[in-house]
Amino acid sequence: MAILVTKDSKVMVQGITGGAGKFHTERMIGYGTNVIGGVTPGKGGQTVAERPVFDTVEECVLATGADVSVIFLPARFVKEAAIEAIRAGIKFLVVIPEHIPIHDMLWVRKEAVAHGATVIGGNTAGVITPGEANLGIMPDIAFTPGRVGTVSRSGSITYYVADTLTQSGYGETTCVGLGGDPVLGSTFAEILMEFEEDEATKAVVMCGEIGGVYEEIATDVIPKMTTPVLAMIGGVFAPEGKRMGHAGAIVEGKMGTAKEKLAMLADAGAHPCKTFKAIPETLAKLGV
Amino acid sequence: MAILVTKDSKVMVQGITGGAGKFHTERMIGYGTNVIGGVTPGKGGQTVAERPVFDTVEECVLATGADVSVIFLPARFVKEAAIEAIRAGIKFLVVIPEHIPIHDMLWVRKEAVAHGATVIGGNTAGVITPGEANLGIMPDIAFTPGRVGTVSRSGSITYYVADTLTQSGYGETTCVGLGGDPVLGSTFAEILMEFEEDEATKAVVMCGEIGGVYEEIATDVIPKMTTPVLAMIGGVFAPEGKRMGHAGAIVEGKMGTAKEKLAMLADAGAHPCKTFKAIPETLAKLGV
Amino acid sequence: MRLYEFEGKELFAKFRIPIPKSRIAGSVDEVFSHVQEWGIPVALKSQVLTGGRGKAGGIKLAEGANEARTVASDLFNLTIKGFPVERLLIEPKLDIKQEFYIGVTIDRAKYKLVIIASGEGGVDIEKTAEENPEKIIRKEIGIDEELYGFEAMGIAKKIGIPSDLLKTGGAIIVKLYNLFKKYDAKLVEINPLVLTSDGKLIAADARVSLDDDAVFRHADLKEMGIEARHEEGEMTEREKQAQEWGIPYLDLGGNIGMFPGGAGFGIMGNDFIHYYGGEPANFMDSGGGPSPERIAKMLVLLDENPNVKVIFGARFGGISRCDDFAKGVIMFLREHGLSKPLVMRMTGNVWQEGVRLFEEAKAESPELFEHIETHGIETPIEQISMRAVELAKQAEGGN
Amino acid sequence: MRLYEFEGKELFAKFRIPIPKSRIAGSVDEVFSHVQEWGIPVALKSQVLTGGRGKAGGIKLAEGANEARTVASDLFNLTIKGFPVERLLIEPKLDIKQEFYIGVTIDRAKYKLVIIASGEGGVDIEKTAEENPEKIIRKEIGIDEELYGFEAMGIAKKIGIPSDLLKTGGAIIVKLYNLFKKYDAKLVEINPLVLTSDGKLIAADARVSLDDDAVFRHADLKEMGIEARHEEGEMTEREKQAQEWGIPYLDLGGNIGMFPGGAGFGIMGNDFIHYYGGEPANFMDSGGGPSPERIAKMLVLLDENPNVKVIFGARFGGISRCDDFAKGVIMFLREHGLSKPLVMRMTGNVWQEGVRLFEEAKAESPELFEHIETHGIETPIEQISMRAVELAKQAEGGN
Repeated sequence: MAILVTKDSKVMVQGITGGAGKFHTERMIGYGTNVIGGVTPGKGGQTVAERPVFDTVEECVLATGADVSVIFLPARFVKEAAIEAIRAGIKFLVVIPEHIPIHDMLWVRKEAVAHGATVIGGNTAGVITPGEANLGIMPDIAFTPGRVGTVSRSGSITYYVADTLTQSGYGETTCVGLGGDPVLGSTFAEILMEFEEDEATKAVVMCGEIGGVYEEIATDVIPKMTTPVLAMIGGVFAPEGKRMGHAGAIVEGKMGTAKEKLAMLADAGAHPCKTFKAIPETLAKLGV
Repeated sequence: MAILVTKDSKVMVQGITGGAGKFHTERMIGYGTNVIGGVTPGKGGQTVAERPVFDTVEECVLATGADVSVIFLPARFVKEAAIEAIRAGIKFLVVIPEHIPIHDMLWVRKEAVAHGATVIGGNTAGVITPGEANLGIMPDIAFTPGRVGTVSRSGSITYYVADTLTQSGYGETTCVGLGGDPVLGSTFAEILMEFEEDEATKAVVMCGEIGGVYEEIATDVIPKMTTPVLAMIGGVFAPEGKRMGHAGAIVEGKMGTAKEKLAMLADAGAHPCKTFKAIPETLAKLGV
Repeated sequence: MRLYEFEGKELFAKFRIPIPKSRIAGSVDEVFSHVQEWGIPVALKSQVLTGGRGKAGGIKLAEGANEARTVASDLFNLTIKGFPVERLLIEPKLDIKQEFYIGVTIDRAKYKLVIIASGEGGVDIEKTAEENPEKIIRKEIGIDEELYGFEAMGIAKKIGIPSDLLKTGGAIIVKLYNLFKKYDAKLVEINPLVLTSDGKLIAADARVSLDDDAVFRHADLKEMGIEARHEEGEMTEREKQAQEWGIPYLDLGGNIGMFPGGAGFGIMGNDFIHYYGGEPANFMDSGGGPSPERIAKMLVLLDENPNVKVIFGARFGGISRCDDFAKGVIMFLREHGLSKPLVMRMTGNVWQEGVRLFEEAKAESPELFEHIETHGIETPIEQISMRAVELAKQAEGGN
Repeated sequence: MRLYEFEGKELFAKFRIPIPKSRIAGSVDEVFSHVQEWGIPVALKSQVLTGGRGKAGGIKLAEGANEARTVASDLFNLTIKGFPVERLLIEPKLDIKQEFYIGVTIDRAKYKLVIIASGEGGVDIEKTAEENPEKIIRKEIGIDEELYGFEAMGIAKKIGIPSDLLKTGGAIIVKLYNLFKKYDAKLVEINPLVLTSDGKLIAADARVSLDDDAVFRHADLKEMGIEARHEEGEMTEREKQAQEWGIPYLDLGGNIGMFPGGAGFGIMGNDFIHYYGGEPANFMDSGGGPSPERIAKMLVLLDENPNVKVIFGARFGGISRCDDFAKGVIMFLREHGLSKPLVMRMTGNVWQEGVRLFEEAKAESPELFEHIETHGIETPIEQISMRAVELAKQAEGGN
């Protein structure tokens, strides 16, 4: 098994007729992802990669039974698109674009909670269940089916971690890109609990970075978990208060420094890893 | 017993320091109503009729345990005042002023439903449980404790009906002025169900008039009631489409004519009464 | 508060709902010069505060300026349901491919806003609703919710707006909904929303009705020249007089002058008179807590109406005080005098004081009270009603 | 996007939050003439995009025009945390009775807006929050909820605003909240909200930080002269150059030039270098899916930096393509040339194509590649990191 998405998920793409939407739809299908169609208002009736395009999510869901959506749209359209999907009954959304207005994400989160949906992103590389489905823009090469879950705020870190797990023979159940935006659809805590409930996942690697609060609130759930959690935090040597690319990666006062995050996670029972190669070493020690 | 308000209700007055607020607070106390205080923002610390005045409802509820509120404020302040009371835990509100913006009442209604509160009005003469509590502006003279409930859109009709019940020896459990505004805090259906659950109430007289939809939707509950319902509807001879004072009393297409309302209510099992004196006659026939 | 079509369209323009280009004209010459300037076929639309304008012949087409002059001249002589045509809205004649209906209003039973839409605009939407309810799309929205573009596009799709116009159509619905909320509307309608032959959506008509009780928070309406107005059509001289005095009043066909308390018994009392074989001459509402001056004016309206043979008074004092009521009646008697019989019942709030005032005045000038029969709580209102009918019949020389 | 105090106060004025009368001045002479015109004691406030301005001596009082001239002259020579003082805001000196703090921000953990208020404004609110948390009032509100006047009055009351000013104080809080929502703010603060000796509440300072990603929907900001700006203080020449090219870049103290993929490994890679005993010369982020031109410019920044002794490249192609990466490196090598060692690892999206391009270019001009060590997925990134540290030490003449 895996979390959030499997080969049976019926995946639709919002913004399927756009450049990135079309390109990655074809890539996702190429990986074996069960993409059943897409939505672009005003382009209902067209096809992309032999999949039907609908004007509204409601129509797409009625016609195809879609239950997962990947959003490839300009940031300003994400709020409406995500809420449309949630209200049409989509239970899992992957929001690829970055620079989504923060207030918009608060609205999306509110709808998601009200309807029991899970939103990943924005500014995520996506979610992959190796061998089953690849949602988003992650390269196939790093991933192989296996027994460790990963959740990371950064796409590139996800690739390095998966690559390490693949090379060391552990493989991955599901790899979740939490996203790099300052307000995210889901938190580390929520994804960790998904992994906790997945029998196939024998350990989870969570990778955070300086800034934000999502690493800190993960410490609410880690003590309750039986699945071991390995934690990497980037930015231990980052200069304080300097902006380092990710909008979310601004040190917020004392909260948010990498050292504090690591210390809190270790206190909560997570196993800190400084480098990627420390991951298989730690897994071996834990007997995973 | 009675419905909505008894001698044990702890009644606060919003707008207690205003002219009408002060006058009617004294009248209500004179009737024996358990008025415990009032609220006027900015006038906390004063007293009216020996009752303490607070800046906010929250403070008043904390200090006095108030559970009922009567609102005497200009119409434009009603939305905020009512929502303040509802959020502070007040479960029964009587909204006296008229000309409350319709959209405001939709907001008030939404809050009331969300918090399980009952709002009566706007543009109501109030609610009286004879011998126990008089909330609003109704004259004492018409009322005497007894066994019939009344609910009416008009203050003057309430007085006539109560007078009739008093003179004929039935008396009243509680008399509810539903209010004359186009959008009301409560419907006939809801008040009828309150009476249905009150053991002391042996019959209910409901008085409607042309216009609006509240009489029509009462037909949803009347068939389910064991307590007999007597129905009067004013405006049988009203000229169609002409405005007759109450903003709500504009005939809305076919819906809303007095004849249709009476016919629907009779079909639902209510006992139509043309005049006040028909009320005790009907009650006698029903063996009340 | 109902707006004129051209005012509604000003609001539409403010929300960027597409409307035809237009001119407003108050005279035949103005119409002529506008149409001559445009040099295209036009529609001339009577601006009146009532519906059914089209059926009443209030909208006419004209191919050019000369025809427009003739047509406008006819229209300016029209009176539609009591409203004289004082202004015409001039718009280009639209090349119509399809007509839709979009409306927003309030469902008072459910306490929801509701969007109503249909692919069959331009005709009587109520008829469609009755005969083909499946052709009406209805969407309820809580007052605390926003209408999203995708929801509006869903509606647009269901009423048959083509795919390539879904975004435009959806945006129009969202804007109409936002206008409804922004301006505390009771009703806003685009009927028809026209799809033109060259593929544009345009609001060909605008019906906007606002909540009078909320106009205070829309100061910009006044800046736009939109002020509170009286929506009544034809009014009698007496109705105009009452309106000037701020008294809700309607002339009816009978001979019993109705002098009631609140609107509730104002309405019910009229029924009672009918039940006992009489005919009310009017409807009237004292309003809550009327002053003695207002009471006196109510009586003046009735006493000076030659159709009124008898006056039927009823006062059950609630927020209104019986002493004020008595003062008003006495003021009228002293300053004006009563020329016909008055039968009345007074009880309620401080009734004892009312009775005392009457007795005092009567002791002082008994002649003022010779046409008056006063009753209290001991006499049922039905008996007073019957007595009024009886007196009216006597006055007409009947039995 | 952080606003200057005077810009924040323009927004306050738009929402009718009371602010002191004020003038903005860009020179000593302007300051002199404004203060002379007013003829009252004033505060001169440096307009810089950073906090701690008061502690840094950026706010001064002056009794009259002559003193203002002297004080302004000092202020215009100040640089506060790298920001030169270019404008002064002139305001009347306030007669302060009490100071409050009011702020609105976002609680990202709870996904709520949050109002923070305190009766101890004017001092360091974070210190108060830490040492006397009971003196901070905190109210969470859902993004879909409005803030009602009574809620704001409740807050006002709790922080000690006197009863007769509750309505005013509550209204200020509501307006601040509405401003926050209307303009997609991340933070708005009034600190201090001053209660003057003559009983007025006035926003003595304004801190407003908006969401850059939502500025597109606030066209009116541009009309007010408020445009996107760079909030960094002191910048190096190279940082300015990178900013011009749109590349997120920071100079650090070390000698290893960091040429990473996304920001994630940009941050983590710096840690790795530290772990293995090296010191990065910079932070850099390629952004998602960089063009070959951008890749080339990133390398120019590093090659031209004399502090950089070795370049450490890492590319794990996701949305970015390895072929574009290779094209960019080759473009740099051909147009600019590499003057120092480059060790890099490339894998991910279309890596085979990237490798092919490198091989092709190397076959054509092997001399361009003489300083380059390339690796693929088979070499762990840790090993590359260690190699970079080793090369840097060699370059510095170490072991």
